[in-house]
Amino acid sequence: MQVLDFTVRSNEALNDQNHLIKVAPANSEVLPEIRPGQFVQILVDNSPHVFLRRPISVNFVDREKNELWLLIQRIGEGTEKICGLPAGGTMNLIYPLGNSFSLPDRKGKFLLIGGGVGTAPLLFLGKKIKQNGMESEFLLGGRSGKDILQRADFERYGTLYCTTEDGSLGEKGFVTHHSVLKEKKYDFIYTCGPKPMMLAVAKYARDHGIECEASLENLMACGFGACLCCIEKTIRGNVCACTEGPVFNINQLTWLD
Amino acid sequence: MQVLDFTVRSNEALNDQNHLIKVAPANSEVLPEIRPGQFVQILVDNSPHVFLRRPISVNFVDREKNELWLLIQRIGEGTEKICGLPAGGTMNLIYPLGNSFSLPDRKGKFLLIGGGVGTAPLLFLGKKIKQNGMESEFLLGGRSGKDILQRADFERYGTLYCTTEDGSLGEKGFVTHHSVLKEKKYDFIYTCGPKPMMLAVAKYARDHGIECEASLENLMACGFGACLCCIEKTIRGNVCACTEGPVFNINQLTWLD
Amino acid sequence: MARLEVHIGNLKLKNPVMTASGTFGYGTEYTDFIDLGRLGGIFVKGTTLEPRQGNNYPRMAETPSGMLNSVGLQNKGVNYFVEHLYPVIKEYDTHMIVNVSGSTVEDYVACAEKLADLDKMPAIELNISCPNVKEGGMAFGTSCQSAAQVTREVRKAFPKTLIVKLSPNVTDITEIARAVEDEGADAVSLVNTFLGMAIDVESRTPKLSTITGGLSGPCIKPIAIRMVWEVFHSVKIPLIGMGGICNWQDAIEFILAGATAVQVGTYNFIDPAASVKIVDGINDYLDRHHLASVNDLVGKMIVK
Amino acid sequence: MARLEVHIGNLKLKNPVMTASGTFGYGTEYTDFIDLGRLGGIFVKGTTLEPRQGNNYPRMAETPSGMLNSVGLQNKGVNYFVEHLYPVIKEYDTHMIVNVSGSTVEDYVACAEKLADLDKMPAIELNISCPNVKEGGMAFGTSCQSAAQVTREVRKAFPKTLIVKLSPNVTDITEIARAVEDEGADAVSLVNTFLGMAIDVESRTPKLSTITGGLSGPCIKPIAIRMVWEVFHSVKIPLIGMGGICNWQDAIEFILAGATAVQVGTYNFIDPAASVKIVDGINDYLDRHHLASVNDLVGKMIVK
Ligand SMILES: Cc1cc2nc3c(=O)[nH]c(=O)nc-3n(C[C@H](O)[C@H](O)[C@H](O)COP(=O)(O)OP(=O)(O)OC[C@H]3O[C@@H](n4cnc5c(N)ncnc54)[C@H](O)[C@@H]3O)c2cc1C
Ligand SMILES: Cc1cc2nc3c(=O)[nH]c(=O)nc-3n(C[C@H](O)[C@H](O)[C@H](O)COP(=O)(O)OP(=O)(O)OC[C@H]3O[C@@H](n4cnc5c(N)ncnc54)[C@H](O)[C@@H]3O)c2cc1C
Ligand SMILES: Cc1cc2nc3c(=O)[nH]c(=O)nc-3n(C[C@H](O)[C@H](O)[C@H](O)COP(=O)(O)O)c2cc1C
Ligand SMILES: Cc1cc2nc3c(=O)[nH]c(=O)nc-3n(C[C@H](O)[C@H](O)[C@H](O)COP(=O)(O)O)c2cc1C
Ligand code: FES
Ligand code: FES
Repeated sequence: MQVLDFTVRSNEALNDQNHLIKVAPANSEVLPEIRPGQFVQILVDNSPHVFLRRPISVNFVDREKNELWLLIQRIGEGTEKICGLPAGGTMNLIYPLGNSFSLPDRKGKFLLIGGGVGTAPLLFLGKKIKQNGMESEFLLGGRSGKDILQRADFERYGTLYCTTEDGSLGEKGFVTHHSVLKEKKYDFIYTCGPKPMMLAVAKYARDHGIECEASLENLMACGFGACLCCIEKTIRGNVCACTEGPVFNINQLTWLD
Repeated sequence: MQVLDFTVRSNEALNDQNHLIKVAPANSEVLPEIRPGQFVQILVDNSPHVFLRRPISVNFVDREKNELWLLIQRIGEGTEKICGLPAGGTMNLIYPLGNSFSLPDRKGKFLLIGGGVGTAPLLFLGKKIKQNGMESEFLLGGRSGKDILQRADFERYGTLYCTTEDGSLGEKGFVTHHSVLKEKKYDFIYTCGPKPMMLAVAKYARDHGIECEASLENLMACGFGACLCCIEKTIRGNVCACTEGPVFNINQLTWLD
Repeated sequence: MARLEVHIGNLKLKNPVMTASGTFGYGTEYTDFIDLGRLGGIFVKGTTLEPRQGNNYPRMAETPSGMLNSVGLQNKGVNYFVEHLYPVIKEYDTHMIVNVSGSTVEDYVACAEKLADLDKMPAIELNISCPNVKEGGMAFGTSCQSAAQVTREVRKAFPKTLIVKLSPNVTDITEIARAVEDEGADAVSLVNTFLGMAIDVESRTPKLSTITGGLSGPCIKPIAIRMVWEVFHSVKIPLIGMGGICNWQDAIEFILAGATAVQVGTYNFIDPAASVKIVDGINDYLDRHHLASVNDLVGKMIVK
Repeated sequence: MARLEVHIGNLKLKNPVMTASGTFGYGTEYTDFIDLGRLGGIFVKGTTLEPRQGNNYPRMAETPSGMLNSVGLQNKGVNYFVEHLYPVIKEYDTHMIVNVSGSTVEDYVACAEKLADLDKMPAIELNISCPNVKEGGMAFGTSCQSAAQVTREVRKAFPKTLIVKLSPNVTDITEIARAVEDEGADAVSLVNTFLGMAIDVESRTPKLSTITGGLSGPCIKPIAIRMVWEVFHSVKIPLIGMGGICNWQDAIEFILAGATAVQVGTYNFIDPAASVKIVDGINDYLDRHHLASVNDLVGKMIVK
């Protein structure tokens, strides 16, 4: 973990709500090892109302360009101000934080299910799985076609299935209604997105005996285990989602009890 | 008085500390009547530490371009953030605030004495005096030549004398030591700058029986008479510097008691 | 917007949004910015029996999300108010309520008596919580006994709506609220400023001439909300909530915690039109949540 | 940097900058960011006799210039601390001080006794001011009698430096400070968090599972400074000041108000290296102001 100033290399609005921001260490420091599922804590120093840092997943690591990608949805003042940073601006990060999705050695079929901006960590995860010599499939959901982001990027690492609530892209409905879940059998499911979606995915996985990990978005003050604010109730008691998570095997969670 | 969004037309660093920022109403509203000595209250909405607005004098009004000029010294986080606004950015103002320098009808010799960024309101004042068909002389002081700002602008409205502490421009020393004060006789002195300078000027004026007005920079919360925080002790008791000032005839003040 | 109407004692407010004493002058200062008639009410500057010059400069210091002030009740006295200010402000199309301050019980009573005679003065707010005057002021608001005493005496002299403004600088604010309720207060308003202090580290001098002053602004909101919620569950009379309100969200938060009406204070300095924006925001919220009246929200925080 | 050395009871601190309980874990969480040996001391997480799971999620809410928390003393109990954590942290080149919490006087005493036996545990901080546990906690810190009682009993059981941490949720903090001084406390630390609350207006539910929680961060600084200044003029034992410290300016402000040492709390979350930057900043300040020792600043606010 370290605190470091980054320079915004580019800041692109992918749709009316989401920005893809690419940042690189301000003094060209080489990025440390970063694992899929890890996150950063962004200092928001251009807002009168934001006091705490904002946790954002690592969307992608571009080793060649020494760049970190962040996919950010504007939902409040913090993300608003972050998304307003111009190219050339500075962003202070604490990173890399948290555990990561497990990358099992044994072969198997991987399904990565994401909803909304929860697709963010799955891109980097897909890349890593591919690097490990395995193939992922992606199942991404959104309200409509324009909400399913980075499709071309995902397709580089595996087959892409989509669902939209309005049917404008892929199958109409929620991710857990997608036909692929009936047709195929997976060994691992990794998921990130709104809690109701993750709950449905977890239930599906449990019912089908599939190994499943979910990345949570608990409210965080510090992000590195110091405040004990981000706890998740697990079968082992309260644990910090920022250090023992954000990724949890659903067997550990009490969601389905 | 009104609250209005302005667009930053240009933002120019005049030296290492001072910015000249030209703003125009965001929706092209025509500027209302503004008198020399009046000020604006700037909302700082890009800072985590600034809560109150920041009072800044009207430096100049360009009617043709419908522009307001602000001359701002970076001394803390508020002015730092204001000076960081890019051209095209937005600045919310409450304006015009305060009383103004009196512009006597009767003819006479005017000397406008400014120190540091306190020269700001004197430019617009000089213009108005010229419009009224009279001539001003300016006596501006700074630490060194580069601190005496907008010289070409001042020279359009009258003769310019300077003092610098390091002697790099004009006479060496403080404004009150300038030879012109010994050589010439003035009828009106208007002054704005650091308190010790204004005190010395006020003393000079009183000793020589010259009418003198000074523009104060009391700490302000509202700027329009509501909070009673900005009071100045006068011979009539405590009065608000934001409504009954910022310009005071030195006869009214208790400075020299 | 009939559904915005709320009642405080015998006082009918067209909406629950009012402005806080000492932050809104006599209303006059804001006529360039807003239509005063759109407000539920205006609490005018703290008024005392005798004129006061207030404290020395400097009287304010900015703090994180707030400010300290030590104005110290600068005002021209109740007689001047009655003769010169009242005739102007009584024409405003909203309730003008005087914030009555004093150093002794007799001061409060004398001041209240003079105001009781005014036709268009339907209520007063008893300021027993000002931290910025040497004797009296806050001291009255920090013990049950003295809070009860001053309320009792003023109650005898003032037959109209009597609002008592509580100090937050206490261990248990519900105790004081109950004490003034027992003495016949029609409502309590809370909170006044918190006693605070700031030091300029380079000169090593206090930032206020009085060393300590009153802290206001968004910084105090979480504590103020908690106190409103506590008092709501301790008394039967209505509450007027304040402390850091900047927008309709803040106002709704106070209402959900138990305030029947709110006052906007310090934020008027930053956005002089904040209060009327809050009126509109509350109205929109009621629309969006399909609520018939703002009264349906009072104290309706949902606890699972 | 000998001139940064300060004394709290028998405790010699290499500098006056420490970190606040509950915001710095066991130090371990910060070793990636700073050299712990550069700190005057570390106050570890509130520790109780029995293990505690703490309160339910959600436990925090952001507020203007601050945050509310209701962690509720989640910890593995003093026995676990002694067996598993102490052996690790005793190797750190700084003072490790346990913050002792409890629900009954007996809890506090039993906990303190176990810690008294540890070689490298020179001091404890008695937390009689935690607003986040149902019984005990803050209640001990809001009355002179109970604050005195728990201090008296712990004093008997703990012969080393005893620091009592005061609650700011009181009418008169000097009264409590004097009460614990009289019972033999070696120092007081202040302030703990302010009891506050926040409501989500769309769902109308409290933002914390416990409804109320403790407010910390820069928002409370002006009140904390005032309390330090008041207590400084009321007791003879040294003070450890805290509440919203973010930078060396804030630290100096507390010292000028009367604190011999300070603790950095919430701001560690935003800048994990804040504490060591403050050490450097204080040193530079002494240089700039030609001061021989930081002790020359304690309580030295200049009042004209
Ligand atoms: C480990 C982790 C990884 C994350 N990764 C991403 C990411 O890659 N991209 C992205 O856009 N967002 C991500 N988030 C969520 C992001 O942190 C929040 O959206 C952000 O903090 C909101 O800040 P704000 O100031 O814009 O909104 P606020 O004004 O703070 O809040 C706006 C609304 O959002 C709610 N909210 C705030 N924070 C959270 C949260 N953590 N979880 C759920 N609801 C919240 C608030 O309660 C409020 O209703 C992640 C969160 C965590 C914990
Ligand atoms: C009527 C009026 C007109 C002004 N006109 C101009 C102008 O044209 N150009 C310009 O650059 N400045 C002007 N000022 C001063 C300007 O308002 C302050 O410099 C500014 O508010 C400082 O804000 P900050 O956040 O940058 O500094 P802060 O961080 O608030 O303060 C930095 C330091 O400056 C001191 N300071 C802050 N405000 C003032 C003040 N009002 N007077 C004296 N010292 C202060 C603080 O005590 C502190 O030591 C004017 C002030 C007034 C009242
Ligand atoms: C500059 C100033 C002056 C004040 N004067 C008074 C006063 O005269 N009487 C009073 O009861 N409260 C006074 N107050 C307190 C406010 O009415 C209000 O209770 C407090 O500021 C909290 O609300 P806020 O955070 O919205 O400002 C004053 C507050 C400020 C900032
Ligand atoms: C998340 C969190 C947990 C805390 N836990 C404790 C605790 O266990 N014991 C204690 O005495 N104080 C605890 N505190 C209070 C701090 O030690 C400190 O007194 C308070 O936060 C004020 O300082 P600050 O504004 O610098 O944070 C906690 C504060 C926070 C924010
Ligand atoms: S966010 Fe602080 S411990 Fe997890
Ligand atoms: S600044 Fe508020 S009255 Fe002058």
